Amino acid sequence: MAVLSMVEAIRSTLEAELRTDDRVIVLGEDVGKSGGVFRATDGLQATFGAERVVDTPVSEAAIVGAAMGLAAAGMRPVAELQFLGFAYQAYHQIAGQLGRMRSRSNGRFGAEVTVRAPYGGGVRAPELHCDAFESALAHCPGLKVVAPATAADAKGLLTTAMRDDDPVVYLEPLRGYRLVRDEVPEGDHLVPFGQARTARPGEHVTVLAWSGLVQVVEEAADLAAADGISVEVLDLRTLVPLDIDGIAESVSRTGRAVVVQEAPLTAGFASEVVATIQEEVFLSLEAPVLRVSGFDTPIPMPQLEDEYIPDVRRILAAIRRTVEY
Amino acid sequence: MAVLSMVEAIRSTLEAELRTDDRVIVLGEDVGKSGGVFRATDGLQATFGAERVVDTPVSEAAIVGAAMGLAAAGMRPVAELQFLGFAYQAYHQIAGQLGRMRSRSNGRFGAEVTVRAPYGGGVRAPELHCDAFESALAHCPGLKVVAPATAADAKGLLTTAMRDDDPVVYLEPLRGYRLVRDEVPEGDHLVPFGQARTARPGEHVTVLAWSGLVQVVEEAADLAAADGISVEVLDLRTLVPLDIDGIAESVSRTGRAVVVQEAPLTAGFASEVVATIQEEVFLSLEAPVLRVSGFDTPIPMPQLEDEYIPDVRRILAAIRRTVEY
Amino acid sequence: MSTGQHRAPAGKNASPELRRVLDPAGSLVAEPPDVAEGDLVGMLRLMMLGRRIDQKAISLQRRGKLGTYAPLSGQEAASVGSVYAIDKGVDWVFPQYREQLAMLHMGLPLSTDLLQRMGHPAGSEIPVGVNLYPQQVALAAHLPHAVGMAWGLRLRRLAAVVVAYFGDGASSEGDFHESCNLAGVLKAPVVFVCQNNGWAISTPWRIQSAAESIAVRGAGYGMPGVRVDGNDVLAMYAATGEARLRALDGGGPTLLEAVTTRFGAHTTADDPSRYVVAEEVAAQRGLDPIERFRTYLRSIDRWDDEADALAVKWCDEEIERAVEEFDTTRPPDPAAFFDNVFVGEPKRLERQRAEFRAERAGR
Amino acid sequence: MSTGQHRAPAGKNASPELRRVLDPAGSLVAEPPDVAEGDLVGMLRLMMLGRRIDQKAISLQRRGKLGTYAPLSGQEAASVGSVYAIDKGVDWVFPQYREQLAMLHMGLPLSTDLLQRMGHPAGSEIPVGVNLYPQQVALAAHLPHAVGMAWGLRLRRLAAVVVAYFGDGASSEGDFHESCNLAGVLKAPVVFVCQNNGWAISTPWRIQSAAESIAVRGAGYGMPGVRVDGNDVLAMYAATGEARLRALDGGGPTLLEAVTTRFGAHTTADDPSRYVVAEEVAAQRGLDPIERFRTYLRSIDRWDDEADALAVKWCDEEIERAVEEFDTTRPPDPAAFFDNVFVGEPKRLERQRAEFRAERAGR
Ligand SMILES: Cc1ncc(C[n+]2csc(CCOP(=O)(O)OP(=O)(O)O)c2C)c(N)n1
Ligand SMILES: Cc1ncc(C[n+]2csc(CCOP(=O)(O)OP(=O)(O)O)c2C)c(N)n1
Ligand SMILES: [Mg+2]
Ligand SMILES: [Mg+2]
Repeated sequence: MAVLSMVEAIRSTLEAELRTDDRVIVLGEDVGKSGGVFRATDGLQATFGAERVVDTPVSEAAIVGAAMGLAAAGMRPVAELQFLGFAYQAYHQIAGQLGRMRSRSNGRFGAEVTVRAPYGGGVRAPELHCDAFESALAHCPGLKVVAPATAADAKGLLTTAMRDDDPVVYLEPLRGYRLVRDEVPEGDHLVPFGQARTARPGEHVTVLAWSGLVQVVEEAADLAAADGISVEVLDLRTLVPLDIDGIAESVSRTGRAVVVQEAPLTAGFASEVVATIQEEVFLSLEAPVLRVSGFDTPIPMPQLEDEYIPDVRRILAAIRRTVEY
Repeated sequence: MAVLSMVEAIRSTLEAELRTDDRVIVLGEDVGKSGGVFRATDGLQATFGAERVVDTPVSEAAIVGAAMGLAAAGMRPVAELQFLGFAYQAYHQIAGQLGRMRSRSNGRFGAEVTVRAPYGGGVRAPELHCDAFESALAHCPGLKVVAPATAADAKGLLTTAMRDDDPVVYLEPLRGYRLVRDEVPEGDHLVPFGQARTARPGEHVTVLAWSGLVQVVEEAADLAAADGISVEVLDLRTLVPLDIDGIAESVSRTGRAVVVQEAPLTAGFASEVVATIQEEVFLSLEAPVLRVSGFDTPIPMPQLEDEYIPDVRRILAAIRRTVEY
Repeated sequence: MSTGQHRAPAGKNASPELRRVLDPAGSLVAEPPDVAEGDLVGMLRLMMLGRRIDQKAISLQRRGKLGTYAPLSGQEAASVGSVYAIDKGVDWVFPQYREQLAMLHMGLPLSTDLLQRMGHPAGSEIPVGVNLYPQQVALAAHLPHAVGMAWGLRLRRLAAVVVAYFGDGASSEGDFHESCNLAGVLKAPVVFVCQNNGWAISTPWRIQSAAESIAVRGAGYGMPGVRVDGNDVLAMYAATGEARLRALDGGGPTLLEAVTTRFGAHTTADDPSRYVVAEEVAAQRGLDPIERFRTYLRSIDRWDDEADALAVKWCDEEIERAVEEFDTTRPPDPAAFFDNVFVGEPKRLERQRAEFRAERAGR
Repeated sequence: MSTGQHRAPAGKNASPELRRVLDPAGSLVAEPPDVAEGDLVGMLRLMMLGRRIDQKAISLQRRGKLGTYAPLSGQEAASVGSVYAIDKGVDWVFPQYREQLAMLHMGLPLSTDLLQRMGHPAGSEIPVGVNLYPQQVALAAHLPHAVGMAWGLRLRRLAAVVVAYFGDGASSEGDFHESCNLAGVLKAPVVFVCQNNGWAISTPWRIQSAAESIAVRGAGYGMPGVRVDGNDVLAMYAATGEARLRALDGGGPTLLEAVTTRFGAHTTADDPSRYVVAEEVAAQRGLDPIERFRTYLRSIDRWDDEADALAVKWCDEEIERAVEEFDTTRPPDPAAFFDNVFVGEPKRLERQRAEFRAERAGR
């Protein structure tokens, strides 16, 4: 096992899949010669050639749409969107096309496509570079939505995504790209979709998060522990499919839950998690499920983004409120 | 007061606003000479000329984007998207631009735009003509999202929308366009945003809905009444702003709630309503808040759409389950 | 003509000349393409079939037996000439929604097409081996898919092209632009066939674009732009065949504009009297692609009254058989819409299906 | 040149000739436009300011005092020549992000521009009366806004045009296409200025498009496509001025391609050594727009060593003053991001703000 950063885990997974499956093709803006603006495809074009690692024009809709066509031709495309904020430009292909081709064709044409996109704040990026809108992706029928929080899961979930026959949107936390480093299993490593990870076990309250905020929640859990509050941290890992049973098991045990997300509050994915929890384990709940979330404003400019993104303080406050309810 | 259909109420409101405010301009595909595919702009071009009621090329993103520019120039544009399913094509302008111009420019440029779009199923329309994805709109900071269920509200909310200084997405139920007919106040009629309408008062359970499903819920409420269940029907009318106080008041009184929507379940707007309810009135809840919803599949082809869209039977079953909990 | 799609080329960077093999009266004005004997007759028969399908479908629709229907009358040659020019064993067709004839030629059963328009899930079935992509409701949204398919075919070293159809209205979508541009860069083997019928529902071409033509846009993507009389089936055949060969030779994509005519309404839900003047309708009739081709085939002794009678009989039988199949198709399984959403179905959806079935069983 | 954006015109529907007033050595090769005496000097000074702003900003960025910065060096003439050709009292500028010089000329304080790049909310402040739209991060997404503004100005019977800037990369976005096409149909008074610097981050123009030029796309929208040496400030001035007059005359939009050079990295976050070869960089230096214009102004006795020294002093003072203002700007109110989201704020947002303030107060 080697200790890798998330971006290194992603790069090496792409490399491994390119090597073992000649149907794999990587496409996107600046993924080729320069190796991607975050180096997630570094060196891949040099190794596999410009036919398999392809710089495209600046056309997000065509990148996703062409990936669908490539899949129809039998390829296994991995499309990179440079930032999730530019997936807005491809949303008609993502929401209206990618998840529907299989049902539209009664199964004749799938869309064996992985769409990768870095997202979220915390790196002082300009406007539209840090948008989080998982819910608008999770709401699209036919799509799977994956959001790893560790380097090991980055590998395991990307491998699963690329071998999955359904289209997958694979979200990469900008803030964790280089900062999050952990032991990544060598060789083939698949993490099944739909299984949350217990980042740490606990008794008094379950805090649910995904992607870049899992580590922040873990920090808050440490501080809570000092206060005698035992926090179970659940890393959802995949939003679609959602590990309903795993969530229900944990919350029915702790009786309390907090859901943490970076996106704006209204209609964010946290709302889905809350709705599901109260549906599944209503009678176990000893307090309302709280959301710690971005606010209903655009994520602010760099100087204020720390005020917006849930931090240890806000998460801890919510944990206390829930436990003291 | 005249009895009008929803589409007539919309048409006459557009006419009234065009007449009284020369900054108003109507633009969209086929809105001019032909008067719109549903006649929502019938006769307006003949009355106000082709400069104020404008047929555009088939370019949804440019329609929304140009409306923003018109607003920056001091106009009050109303953009029609022929079906909400084609708002996907404009989503980067809606999510990334429309609601953000005011904050991006520190208030210098607003986006005094109303985007109208018919949506939802029930009229045997082809694929992508009946998509409902309110949550992906409500999740966009800076946007208001309005979804009337009656002709009177169609007028009152459209008038408010067109005079509002914030951008508004105004959703029109395809199924109610001609079928829903009620008394519409003459003259100026404004319905304030953020106030749910008690479509019928009740005691045992609150059922929350909006747009085309409100009447279906009312039917279910009738049947429940025959069973001795007194249902309060709350028509949300505006999703953003959400009438949190009105919802909390009702559910804290009845102690039980069901939320009904047509969109796919996962991350639909119903999830937001559920999350909000349990946050606001946790201690009053005597049963989990249930969702009656479309399923996590694309809305099916016409022959099966009735199986997908919540109907009286499914709503009634949820009411019973909630009351018997 | 007032929609403007026949706007005369002028100025610098002018549109290419309108390419014709037959004039509107059916006389040869250029060297005809080399078409197999059977195909000449086959093309006319398929065009005749199309005209009759329209009649039948409109009548079924009026009786509530069919959903909204988009007639193809007036545009028979544009579909038929282009699709006959490709090799349906290896090449692919990516239709919008007004290319039923191309779809039938590729191998889609007419009954399936009718079921599709009736909103029956069985209408989504494209037989395996038929190189046809599903029709696309969102304008131009299939064009990037077509480019991806062409790209993939080349990566797989297959000698094949993709023909992607769309309309003049669709040419205003961003997807059109991104797709053409990407295809140009990749030199993808695609023939973009734009059926410029002068209308997008009620919007005439002169409001759709200030361009003299759609073909003129080819240069903006580094590909040839070809302007063809879309009501001349032989010109369509010739131009598509050339574009196909160029694509197979590695010459990349072609933007082929078929200047054609929509004889009827946009769909059965549309009332063109609100926006078309009667004289235009009359003028268009003079451009009938079927009459033109029949006249020509008669003039070279490949068609006569007997052939005509046989063709009509064949059309009627084809339609009768399809309607019969359509009529006797059982209503869909109510839960059919849960199928084919995922291969690896999320548990939540499995549960939804189970609850759905249970609820129905309990009625 | 290997990015391909200087590809030689050839064939039918060829790109227009590259328009020049000054050759790269600074000699007159065409009739110069009529520029007010002060503006000649003003343009050179503004270009010099731009080059120095880059140096300062890059050094601030390295010291962590500025966020990601997109240098403009090499492209000074493209912004400056075009923006000097409009009337900033009535006309409007819609920038992408590499047009700081046009923004400054329109009236944006340099300190505001720096604050913007530092991620300070005060950087979003465009003074009232300055006809400038906010810079746009999403490529080409401002182009429909520019068309709408131009359309609105005409509806309000104002004699004014909109200049909308964007890059060669942005020209591949669907929004570019939809906007140009709509502008053509409306005959909207817009000048689309595409700064073709040959690169979209690491992607050279030959991978961006197979088109010979961007200008060649004008015909596809019924508007003139003009190809200008973007490093020739006088050619930019002349071409923009003509496009402006045509727009004011009701002649509609123009697609103006400024063929230019990006001397440095895409942004301070980019490392061009990964994709540019050293010879190219050296070759580009020979196209320096500032040197070219200075040589010309010297040759007509409008510039000398003293003017140069004065200009450098002025630049340094401007920058010093702006940095001073920038440095002394107080950190933003932590709750500032709640402002200007809505005019009629939803109660839920009011509550969020109140909770936010309470939480901070309670620390
Ligand atoms: C993205 C999108 N926007 C709008 C529509 C609604 N619509 C259906 S057909 C049509 C006109 C299409 O015109 P054209 O492309 O010329 O095709 P034609 O109908 O003439 O064959 C429109 C606007 C749509 N189907 N898809
Ligand atoms: C819609 C969108 N997609 C992708 C990006 C990421 N991105 C930022 S700059 C850039 C290249 C832009 O190239 P060009 O338009 O030529 O402008 P230049 O940087 O050369 O001035 C890209 C792809 C973006 N900002 N917006
Ligand atoms: Mg058409
Ligand atoms: Mg560039």
